[in-house]
Amino acid sequence: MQKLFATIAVIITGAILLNAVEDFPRFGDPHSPPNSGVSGGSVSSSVHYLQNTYLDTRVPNVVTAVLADYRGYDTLFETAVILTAGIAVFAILRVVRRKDEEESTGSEEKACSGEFSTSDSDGEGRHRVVVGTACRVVVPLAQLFGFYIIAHGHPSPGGGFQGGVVLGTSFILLALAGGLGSALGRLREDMYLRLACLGVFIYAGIGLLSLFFRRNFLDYGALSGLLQTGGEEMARSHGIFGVELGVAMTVTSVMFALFANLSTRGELKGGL
Amino acid sequence: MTFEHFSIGVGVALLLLMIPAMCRIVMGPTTMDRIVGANMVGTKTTVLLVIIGVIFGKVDMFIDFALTYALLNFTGAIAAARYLRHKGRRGIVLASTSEESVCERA
Amino acid sequence: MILPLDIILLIFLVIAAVVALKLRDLLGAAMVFSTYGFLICLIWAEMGAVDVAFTEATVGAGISGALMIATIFKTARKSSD
Amino acid sequence: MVISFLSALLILAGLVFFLGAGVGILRFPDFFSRMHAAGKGDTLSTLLIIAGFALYQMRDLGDSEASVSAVLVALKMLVIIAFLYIASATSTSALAEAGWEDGNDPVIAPKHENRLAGPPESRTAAADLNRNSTHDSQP
Repeated sequence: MQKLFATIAVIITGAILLNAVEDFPRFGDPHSPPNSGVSGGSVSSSVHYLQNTYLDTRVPNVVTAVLADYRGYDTLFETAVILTAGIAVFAILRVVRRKDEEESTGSEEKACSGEFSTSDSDGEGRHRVVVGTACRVVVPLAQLFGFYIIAHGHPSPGGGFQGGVVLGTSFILLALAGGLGSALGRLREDMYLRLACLGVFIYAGIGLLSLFFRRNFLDYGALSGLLQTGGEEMARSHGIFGVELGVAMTVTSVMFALFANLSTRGELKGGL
Repeated sequence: MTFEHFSIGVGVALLLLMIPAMCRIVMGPTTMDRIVGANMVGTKTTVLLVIIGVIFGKVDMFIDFALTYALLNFTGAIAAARYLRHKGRRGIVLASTSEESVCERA
Repeated sequence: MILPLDIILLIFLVIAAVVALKLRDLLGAAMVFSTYGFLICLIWAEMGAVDVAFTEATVGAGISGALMIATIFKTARKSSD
Repeated sequence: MVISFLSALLILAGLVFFLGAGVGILRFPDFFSRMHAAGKGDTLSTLLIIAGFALYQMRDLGDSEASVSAVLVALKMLVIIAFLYIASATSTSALAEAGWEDGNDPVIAPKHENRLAGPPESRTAAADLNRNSTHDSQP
């Protein structure tokens, strides 16, 4: 019965949504919102951004420039949303034991020494030989590639979010191959919590810094005097790079925090 | 016939040859068959991304996330393998099952 | 936009979505959902939305499968409805 | 022209191997042989197809401007092949082991015993016994 009502509701919603397709602007419609111009100008907004992005910011990839500069507020609060998600999972799931209880299960501690070993406290080392060896090859290269994506966000697709996700996945691979303790030895809990907050702090701090130079919040052009770049355009480019670094820090640590807390139900021991 | 047309043909042929894998995903008697089919589709995604890059004539752009796929594609498979190592039906007794009981108690 | 690839990919997408919804076994559903992620990344790539496709590639290949399996690991494997 | 022909040949060979993998995954009787067909055919066909496209990138090495980027792209394709060889083999191994843990038994010809699961009388109890301990209990 419940399913019948759900199906009817889904069908009605789908019919309404399909009906609304008629109201979309046609492809290439000159009066549609994306084509009708920036603040009453004659050039359509997409053409405006395509023509002016390189002149304004010296960033060849328009998407990166629009995300981190023209729409900087949006990306700042997206990063804050990711941080909030991490904090919510941490607050709901994380279990902190008292000291005396800790000692009763203290045999796990040696797994947290940070050694990347294929035989940890689970006593199933021989099953981890293949996966452990593959991860020993892949994880450093994945981290290197993550940094490449972050740094290469200007000329090609990529940037802070994608690079941060690749870095976070490399830590998850480490946890899957050598036990969660081996990954937590590399990126300790206090470390990743600090990194997550530091990322948002860097982003907002760059914005505040441009406020100190009597310009708008997140107007990176104000930093040209500080960075000695000569022109405001290169200052914008460097500002975008700094912002991407902050986003990458937050995303890396929040992704790893989500995995560590979800796979152990907040105990940070044992786990997947 | 240019190489781009040939690439479109190769892409369509790859997608059509993916139909057996999709059949395994739909029918597959056990869960593991579905995982094998999903893994196969994932590997071929890397190739299809390269092919789409060739068709658009911008391989240097598309190659980056084909590389990402090649690097990260086996995370899901390894996670599934780890899951079944702990909770599989054969019931291999692990040291971690004692942790489970600690978990339930707490 | 490449029409023949588009049509086949969309058909596969619908199949993967329906199978991921219908499966009772949540481990299998998580893996089929990762297939859905692969296909939607391909669709975005062949429509030319390169940045979106890149985001979906990193999230779909790495994070989402691992997070879903980690969640199933601490809850139940069989879905109840 | 010759290079284009060679790369097309490599790509078509890759498609043939992928067809083999598809037939194998559809028609083999049990999970382990399907895994075998999928893993091997998939990896080799990926190698051949990407090698074909990498060869095609090298077609006009004469231009000084285009050749740097073309060589870089071809090198990245070779890196993709290397990673796929690591990742595909690892995931095949891990999934085969996981399939065993999940309770899939290989299809065995009649009159042959399933050596993986141990002798027949202990196989029924294998669901709740440690595999190592069943092994030890047989002197």
